[in-house]
Amino acid sequence: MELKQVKNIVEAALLAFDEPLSMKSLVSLFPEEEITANDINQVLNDLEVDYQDRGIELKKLSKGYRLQTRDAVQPWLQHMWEQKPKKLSRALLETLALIAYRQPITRGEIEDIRGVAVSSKIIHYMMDKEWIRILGYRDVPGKPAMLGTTQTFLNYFNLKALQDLPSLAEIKDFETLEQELDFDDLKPEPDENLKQTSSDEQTESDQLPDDINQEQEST
Amino acid sequence: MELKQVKNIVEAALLAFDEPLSMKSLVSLFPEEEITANDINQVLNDLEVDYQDRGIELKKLSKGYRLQTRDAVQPWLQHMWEQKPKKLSRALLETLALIAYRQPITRGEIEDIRGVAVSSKIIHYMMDKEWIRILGYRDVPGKPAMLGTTQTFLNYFNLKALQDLPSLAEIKDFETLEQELDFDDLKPEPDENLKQTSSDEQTESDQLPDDINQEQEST
Amino acid sequence: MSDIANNQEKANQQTGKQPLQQAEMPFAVVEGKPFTTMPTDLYIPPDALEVILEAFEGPLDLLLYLIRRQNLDILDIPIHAITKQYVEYIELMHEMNFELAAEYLVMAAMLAEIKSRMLLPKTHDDEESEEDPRAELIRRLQEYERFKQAAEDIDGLPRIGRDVWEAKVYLDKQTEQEEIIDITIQDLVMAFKEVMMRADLKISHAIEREVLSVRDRMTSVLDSLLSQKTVNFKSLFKREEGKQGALVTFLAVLELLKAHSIELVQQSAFGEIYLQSSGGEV
Repeated sequence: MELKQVKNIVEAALLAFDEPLSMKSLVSLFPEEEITANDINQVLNDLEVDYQDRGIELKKLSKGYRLQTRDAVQPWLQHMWEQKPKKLSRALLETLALIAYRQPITRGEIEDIRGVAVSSKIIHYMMDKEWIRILGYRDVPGKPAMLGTTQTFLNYFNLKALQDLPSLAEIKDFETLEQELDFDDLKPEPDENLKQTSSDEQTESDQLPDDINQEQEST
Repeated sequence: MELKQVKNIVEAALLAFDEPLSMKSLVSLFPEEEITANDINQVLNDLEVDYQDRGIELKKLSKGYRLQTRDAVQPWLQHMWEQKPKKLSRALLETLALIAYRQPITRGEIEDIRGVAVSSKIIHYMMDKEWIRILGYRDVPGKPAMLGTTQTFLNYFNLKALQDLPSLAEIKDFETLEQELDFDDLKPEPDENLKQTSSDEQTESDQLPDDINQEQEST
Repeated sequence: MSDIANNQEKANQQTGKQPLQQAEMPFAVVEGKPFTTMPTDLYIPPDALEVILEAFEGPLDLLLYLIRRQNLDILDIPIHAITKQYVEYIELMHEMNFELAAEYLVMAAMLAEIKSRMLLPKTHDDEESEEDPRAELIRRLQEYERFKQAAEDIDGLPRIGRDVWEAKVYLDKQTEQEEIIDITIQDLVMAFKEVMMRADLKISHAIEREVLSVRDRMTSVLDSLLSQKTVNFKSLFKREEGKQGALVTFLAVLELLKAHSIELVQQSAFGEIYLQSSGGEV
């Protein structure tokens, strides 16, 4: 089979199926032809080039490939929908952010950081959307559920992996802050360039986002 | 605006929107540019030519224009379709589970337990599949329908009666459950392409062997 | 939170000279009066309480806002005023969303505590051992601010259905047979387990086989009423099912009655009892 036909079939498959298609399922489109992952890769690269100048693009997600419209055409396409897409509330977004960056995290921990109770409605909504899931139960009194994000979450927000989340702002160490806040002390102004995160002020869970950010740098 | 960009936007719109798009709605994509039906026609012709050699085609229906897969690629896509069983959403699965374990149950009661609205689509889907039925109407304000499972539902899971559904107390973990219910009988022939269910990823469940589905269909 | 010290004085001067005169869009209207500025002190004017609770995600959010606006000096809180306000709140609590407002109260109390600890004279020993009372609050504020920012960042990510759309074409399924559905009994049981655990943490052990057999019987009783208008109560009991079966049937009927799912009719005293469906005429 010519690679050109492989390309046509792969393109049609990506457009015909709802979910992102993995390399494995793309290869399995051709049970009778000897098509390898290499061929598919070649074809996907070709498609990427084809779409370079177009309103659509090939997106690689964590578990597969998806064709989607480009950001650039959004202003025109949004006219087609009568209703504006639902805006996510700040409460939901903050809860989601905590789950994404701090997973596994319990509801109680989210409440501690946000300083307010997390409404069950928000949790249920995100569960229903399959953005979050229960990763297990913590072995402490009450056996609270540990929450984490899902594949669907990544796909929905166009992320390949958790590492691709925008990096978390750094925490300034307390001494720097104390200087800023302490009106009585006439200490020298802290050097902007020296504001570094000191490890002792960080909670243990900070390790996760930091790791994420470092990994992100290297990818 | 260049016609090339108009083409890109029209293509993206046809791909983004589920329904066929009429000439009128295609023109209305460009409220601020002076784009006429003539321009759109030109662009659609260009697209038709572009797709000549491809796995997709532009189809003119009474309601408007639609992009669809070509007959020529159907055999490959068909194969994928058969390989890729439809995954039920969490919302559907939980609703079905509540109806099974808590029947007779009203939609309102399901919503109370799940904390989110149950979409009519889900109920209709399960009615269509004949997994659930209306058992009667409760004599409370609104006369809500009481939902229950069907014989088809029991057949589907190879159950003689409702009380053969595993009770929650029985679920210690997946392995015990599998042994108790003897899932090995139901499992498809070992296939290297199929992933086994792992206890922490129950959303990624095994494919159902085809014979179960066929059995169900024949009832 | 940088430059707080620098801007604090400036802010104080500004608010001192011309309080509430900035020509801003009102952020809220309370009982007809527009609020163009956020409160300049920590605690909320009682009549704006409700609006302000809605505008902010919580006490930390409010506090951050106040700090940003340079209106609040964390280190100089008039304790007399705080206490007065505190009492006013408690009076308001009766009419308001108590749970939410309580979180603001906790914050006010925390600030009062900080202030009072700052006022206490320090010995050298204390300074060594005791942490700055502001440290915990500042840590929490910072931590919250990070995620407040992260939430905005996530909101800014291109989103399916808002910024980008999945590209899809129509797939003609004329030759394709019935779709295969991927669902196992494990999926079903786990789904039930999870939904119940979410609904009520105590329920996990409560679902026994017995309960299900009652559910099963409830369904079959309703089922018999789908085909017949009335069903003789006695006919529900089958000799071969024994005492156990009779008990299950009886419980099922009681459950259905309790839920207004069926009605019982009896023409005369000690006469036959019939079941009929309750809302069937809809």
